[in-house]
Amino acid sequence: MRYSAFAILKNALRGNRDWVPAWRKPEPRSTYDVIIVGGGGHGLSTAFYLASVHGITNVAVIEKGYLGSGNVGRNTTIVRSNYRLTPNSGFYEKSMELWRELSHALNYNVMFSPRGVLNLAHTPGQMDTHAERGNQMRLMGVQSELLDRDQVARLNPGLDVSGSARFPVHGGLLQPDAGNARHDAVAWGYARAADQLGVDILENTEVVGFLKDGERIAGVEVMRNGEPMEIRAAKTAVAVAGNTGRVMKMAGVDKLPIETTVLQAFVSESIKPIIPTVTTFGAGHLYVSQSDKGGLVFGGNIDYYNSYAQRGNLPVWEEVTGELIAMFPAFARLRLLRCWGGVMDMSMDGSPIIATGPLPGMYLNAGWCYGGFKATPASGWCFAHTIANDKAHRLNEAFTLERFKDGNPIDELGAGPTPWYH
Amino acid sequence: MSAFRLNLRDGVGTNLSDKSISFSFDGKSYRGIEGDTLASALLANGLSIIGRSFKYHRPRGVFTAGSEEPNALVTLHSGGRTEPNIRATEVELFEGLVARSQNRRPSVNFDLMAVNQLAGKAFSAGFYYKTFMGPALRGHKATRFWWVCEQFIRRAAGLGRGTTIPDPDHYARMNAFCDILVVGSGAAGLAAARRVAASGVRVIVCEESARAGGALASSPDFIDGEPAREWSADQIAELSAMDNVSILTRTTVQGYFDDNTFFAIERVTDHLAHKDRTVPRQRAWNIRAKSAVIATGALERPMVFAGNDRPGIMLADSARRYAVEFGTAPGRAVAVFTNNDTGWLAARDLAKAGVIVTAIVDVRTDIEASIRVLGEECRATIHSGSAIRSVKGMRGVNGIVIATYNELTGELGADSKTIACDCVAVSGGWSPAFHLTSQQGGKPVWDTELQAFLPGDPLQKWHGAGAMAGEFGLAQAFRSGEEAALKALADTGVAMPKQAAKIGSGPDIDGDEIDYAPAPVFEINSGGKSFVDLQHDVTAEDVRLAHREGFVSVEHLKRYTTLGMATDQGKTSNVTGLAIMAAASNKPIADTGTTRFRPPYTPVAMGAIAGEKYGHLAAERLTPMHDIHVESGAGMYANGPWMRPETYNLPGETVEQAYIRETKAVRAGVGIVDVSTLGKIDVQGPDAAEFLNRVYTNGFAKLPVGKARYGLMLREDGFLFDDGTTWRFDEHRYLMTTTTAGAGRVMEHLEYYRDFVWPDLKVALASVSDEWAGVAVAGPKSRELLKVCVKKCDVSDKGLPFMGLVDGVIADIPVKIARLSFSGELAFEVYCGAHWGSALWHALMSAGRKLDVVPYGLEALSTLRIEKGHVAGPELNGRTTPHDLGLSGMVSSKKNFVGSVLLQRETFSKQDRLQLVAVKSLDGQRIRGGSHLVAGSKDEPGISQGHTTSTCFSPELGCYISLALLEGGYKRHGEKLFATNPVRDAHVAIEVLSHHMVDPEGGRMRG
Amino acid sequence: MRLTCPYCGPRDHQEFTYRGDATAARPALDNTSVDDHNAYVYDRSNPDGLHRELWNHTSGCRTHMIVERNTVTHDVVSCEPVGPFAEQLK
Amino acid sequence: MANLAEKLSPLHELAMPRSGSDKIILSERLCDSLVQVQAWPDSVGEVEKLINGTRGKRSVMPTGPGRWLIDDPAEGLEDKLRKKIGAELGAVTGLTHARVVVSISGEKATWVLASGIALDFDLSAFPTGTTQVGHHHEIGLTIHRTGENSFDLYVFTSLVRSFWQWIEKASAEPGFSVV
Repeated sequence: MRYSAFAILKNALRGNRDWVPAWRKPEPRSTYDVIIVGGGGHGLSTAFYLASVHGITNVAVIEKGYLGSGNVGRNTTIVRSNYRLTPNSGFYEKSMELWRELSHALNYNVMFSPRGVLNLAHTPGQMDTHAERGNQMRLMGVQSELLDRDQVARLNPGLDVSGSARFPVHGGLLQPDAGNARHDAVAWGYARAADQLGVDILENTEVVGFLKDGERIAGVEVMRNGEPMEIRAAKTAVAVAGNTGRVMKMAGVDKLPIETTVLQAFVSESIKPIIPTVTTFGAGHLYVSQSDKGGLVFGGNIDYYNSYAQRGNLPVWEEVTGELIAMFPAFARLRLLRCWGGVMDMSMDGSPIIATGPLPGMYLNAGWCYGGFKATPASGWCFAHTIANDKAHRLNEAFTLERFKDGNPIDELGAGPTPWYH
Repeated sequence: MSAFRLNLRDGVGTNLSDKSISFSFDGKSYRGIEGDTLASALLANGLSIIGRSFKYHRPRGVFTAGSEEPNALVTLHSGGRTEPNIRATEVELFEGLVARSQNRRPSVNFDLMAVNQLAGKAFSAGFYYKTFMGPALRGHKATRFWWVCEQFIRRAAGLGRGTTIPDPDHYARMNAFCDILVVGSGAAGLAAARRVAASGVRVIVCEESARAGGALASSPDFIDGEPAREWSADQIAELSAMDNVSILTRTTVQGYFDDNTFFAIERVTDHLAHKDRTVPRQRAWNIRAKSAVIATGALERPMVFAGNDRPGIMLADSARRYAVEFGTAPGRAVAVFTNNDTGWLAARDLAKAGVIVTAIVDVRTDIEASIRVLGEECRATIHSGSAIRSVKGMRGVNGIVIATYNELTGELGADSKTIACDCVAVSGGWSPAFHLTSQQGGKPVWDTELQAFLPGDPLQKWHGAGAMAGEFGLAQAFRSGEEAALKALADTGVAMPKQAAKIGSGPDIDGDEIDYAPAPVFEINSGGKSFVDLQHDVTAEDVRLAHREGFVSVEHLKRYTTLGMATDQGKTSNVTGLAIMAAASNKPIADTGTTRFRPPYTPVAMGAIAGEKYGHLAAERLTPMHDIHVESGAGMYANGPWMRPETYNLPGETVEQAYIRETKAVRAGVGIVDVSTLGKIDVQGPDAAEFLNRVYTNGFAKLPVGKARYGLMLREDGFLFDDGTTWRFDEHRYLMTTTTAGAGRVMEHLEYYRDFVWPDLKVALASVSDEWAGVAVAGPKSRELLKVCVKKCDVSDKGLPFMGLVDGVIADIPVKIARLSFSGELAFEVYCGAHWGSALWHALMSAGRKLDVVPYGLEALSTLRIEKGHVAGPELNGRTTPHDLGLSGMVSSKKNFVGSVLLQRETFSKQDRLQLVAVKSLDGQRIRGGSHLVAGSKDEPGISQGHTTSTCFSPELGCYISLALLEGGYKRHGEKLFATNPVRDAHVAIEVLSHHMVDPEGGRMRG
Repeated sequence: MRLTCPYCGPRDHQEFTYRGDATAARPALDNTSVDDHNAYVYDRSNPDGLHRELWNHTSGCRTHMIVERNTVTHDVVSCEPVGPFAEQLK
Repeated sequence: MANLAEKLSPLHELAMPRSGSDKIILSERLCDSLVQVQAWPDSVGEVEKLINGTRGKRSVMPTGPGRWLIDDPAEGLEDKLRKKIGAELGAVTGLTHARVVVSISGEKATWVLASGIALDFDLSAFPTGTTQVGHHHEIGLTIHRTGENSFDLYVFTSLVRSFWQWIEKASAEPGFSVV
């Protein structure tokens, strides 16, 4: 059923009884051309682009829980491409390009809202590094504007731009066409569109092992409704974010340049619109925007320790709220509604891996750190290309697994091989 | 007072004093009584519409009497104290309180946005995902339609209105440690607290409401012959008097974190009319407990039926509490609708307090005689086996239409009967409030008998008691409280004498004995609009639509319909929503599962979480000369934690003019700069030399005593980590200096190697950054200046050669002088004890007066080193190697050191890497920070070939210059490019130079 | 989370600096194998379950310790001192 | 050493010994000698003996394994100790200028400290005469309990003003006020 205002009216008149499931709940086939392990944003978008761009529709997406149960439904919904290093800026701008047309491509309103992403600067030196990044963006065809303090103040009325602030605001770097999207809708929209192209989405199906033909990965063993079964495929792709270590161990890959940590996200009670852009604090680590529902959605640093727990601890609460109300002292009385955690696949340089391998018949999409949500379209697009052609696209050719040992990290922060600092 | 205020007497209005209070709501003045909540006072004044719902803007009234309230949200106060979305049920009334309704225009009684209701069917779950896509155009145009619609949607959404005026109040924190934390002070919590307190361990009891006692405060039961309320007051008084017990009221335990760390918020002054400004508004408690007793009770849940959101419909026990505790009738004529016995208790207590109960409607046919008696006591008509078909009235309740109900099929009969009433008190059973344990990851378990989720097995050291653990009823609460107490004591390792470890018979209880298990009825489906989540306007039909569209997992249900995502987090709606989904899926509720509760338990002011950090985000580090800089008129700015002088502007001078003047003065004469912020690490021990040799790229083993050496440190991956000079005081004692920003991480880096990698080395590391004040004296006249003031040492070239060290005295201050140069000029760094720092500064300034000494700031410091080609933070960006910065000569090939192996990797010797060069402006234009180096014109710059790192105007070269990292830069000296800076609208022709711009041979600094 | 510092006793985890996987051991000083160093710097087993990790009590006595902790439940199984004083602190 | 210049505390204009009530009293002082001694693992006993032999009137505070912070009421302790404790026994580091001592006393002293410092100040966990190393946010502190209700806090010199601002504010609620 095609979604439109007309469809809504027509169905409303019939008491909304004729709507059908957004995607099928099929029984698995025994063989597929491609298996994608992980029914999150990246797995689903990979499936969609495999089917829509490469004509590969005999595809299964295997998800151990409910669809979109991982980070695609746990993030702070920020979409941007304001990167410093060339491989990143090219890749994320491709993502922006796909975001702009995504609702139409999927016939699903993902509510992409280009309201602007503003990074504050608090010293003259930081203004220079922002300018350096902004210029890189411009040279790569990405919009960017360097704002002075007054321009920042006009954009965000509640922001403390006074000289008495502990870290006074000097200005900021704005990517005007970056913004937010509705996270769940992205997962559901990709799922529905992929499903309509023939992709089988297998929920509540947990991969418990990999099948091998000699050295080659030949599919997966799964548990479904408490029953084990085998699903074979010529190509098996893994896109499981924080669970990468867990899943790859089953394939016999014991070690990777990835550590899993927990990142908490926060939302306040709903209020009428008060901050128009996504704004980040430059003297610490905080990003905040306001959802369409009215809640302030924000987050900061990861909890600095390996964790698969999907929940974090109190110190990050204190740090993050402290920074938020240092930026916006008027928000001290607004109330925090909810905090949750997602597990991040922190790579050794803070940048992702989209590559063939590490075993024959296998493809890996991982290392997204904080940045996975905005990458969803381009990640799937590039991963689909890589799977279909057994070769990386120009946009993801730097995102190899070998780059670390080769000494070619893509290290935006220059923090080095300490995943918890990226 | 209005007709809704009952005749206050013993047992009616137990929470109220006799003091009248005035307050305002929506600009109109009302009176209440001390002890009222805003909700009870509004009800007592006959106001039934308090707020408007989120989506349809339907009129809503008070639904509960506690923190689970979904409907009665108001905005309190004004200006910087504006607080939206506050539940009227939680606000303790005080003289002069100002409250306003919200999410309505123009008024709460007439809201234009209520037209949304007309399109209700179209505004079903998932509505936004299916439309607003607009016409399919390429690129940005595709999103523009949504972008326009979104502006309107955002304005219509949201609840109250926030403010942009800073909050003038302050917040505080308290760190607490105890053996046992008791959460909740109702019967179970009280029993547990009594038991553990007697054993002498440290106990903290947290109670959400203003007074301890929980449900005992309004219980009609007698304990040990006393009314429950009085009995509990005595117990609490006794406990409060004990040294090992703290009872915190108005304190909600909001979060349960790892290792029994609890987070609670105490509302210190919110309820006071006159606030002492030294007292914080709220206090965040971080409580570490060895064990915990969680006795948080249960939350009543409603049944869902057509028209169930009308103002005047509220939970039965809340209606009862308004009558008993607040002496307020929830209506003139109350009908009770229930599926369990507690609805009957509510009816009886309402009637006893003087409220007219017209009818009791119970879905069950089979009702115990002992329960029927309760209905008869209150002279209500009794309709068993019946349910509500619809509610009469649009903006309130005029009556209900009931019909016979088949408990097995869930169907209503064809009959109907109208009962006149203006209030429906509804009870759909009780949901244990195990939110805290669920936050910890404990999986709730569905109990078919109790028709409720129970907390499941503990993952940490906590023990449930009372209704929270499914132990309903007073006697069970006392017993389970005692049991939990003993288990908690066992966790703390306190040995209990055998006698004491027995569960006592508990106090003697005289009260109602009822069955708390409800009939498994959650929804009466009669086709009308029935709300599951009142605040978010999620209807039973929405839940079924979600099911139809395949959103059947509980998480999908929540996300697709927004059920349970409102400010009440579904406290009164989650279980009902699940039950409706389970019915649609033909599955037992147990198989549907429940969503995980997340902290906080109720919304928490963000100022309170930040606590003392509000207004004090981060400590400032000040050098010993800070006050002098400020008094000299220096512009100070935050450089990480440090406050540092930028320039010492003369009147009328710009920053650029000032740093150029300061730089020139140094190059021509002498200047002094505060370098106290450099990291300083004391490195001592028989293996100190070996240790330094391993952590630096260059050799340190042979550094002579009395000399300093510049060193580079790498990370293990071969990239540069930090740099600085290290001074050798004697055979086994060094002073290492680091960059200002790197001080902390270098210390940790060194400690890691000392402790984890090479623990056999005898090396002691101590941070002495704060011990030493440092002043660099730079310029051709610097030696002259020192000669004027230094005693007891020789600062001549012979006595103090380049990189040499001496001890001396300046103005009675013992100093260490090292001949180091960051500026490229003849220069010295003078260190003294920090408490003498300002005295040293004054001494140097007065010694230099005849030499026209200038103080210089960070900008001039930076200009001097850029001209000299010395690298600093912007070049040590974590992505550069010594080879990239022209420092290959510093890398020893004769030894292994941290990073030496991975630095050998092939990629690091590639010729096209970004390499350090300098660039100078060819046309007098300023090179702005953050420029990229390109070959093309302003309009078609081409790709980036590199970027500038540190820029300034060079007085020495008479033009703008910059250090830069350029692809293959070493071989490109003399090449002409452009420094493009589109975000700063600049495009400057530049020439590439060697980064050694000033005195490349180093004659000046060695002179 | 609370960690028991072998010197100071139980403290909140934010007093400590996390230094990652303690099973990643630096090759000996005279080992110049790039592969061995690469493995030390980049390869992580990243287990879901027990993890041996290094923490430094930087806001306290600055003792390093190896914490054995479950990364799924955050249960801390042990905190063992490392460094020159490891024996004395055991 | 004689004829030394006068030391200037970063708190010289802020911290006058004063009190709004006897519930809370704050004061500050600079040390005459503050020295850290670090022994090697095999010399802990010997170093401890040497320290005790040199001990003046104030405090010897253990701050880590084989490590002590020694506050002595006479100048020159660093040199004295270095002469006794050579590199073969340990390391001696002068910290006289690296810390400012903030003293707090009164019946609300533990209450004020607990409002910013995540340590258990109960006497059973922190007996009189003992030392704990802790922090108030990013400010590291060595805390020496001098009595049931009195403490000496050794605060990093560069951070002591920030710390003072906090402790003064935290002390306001139980009655400390700026005269």
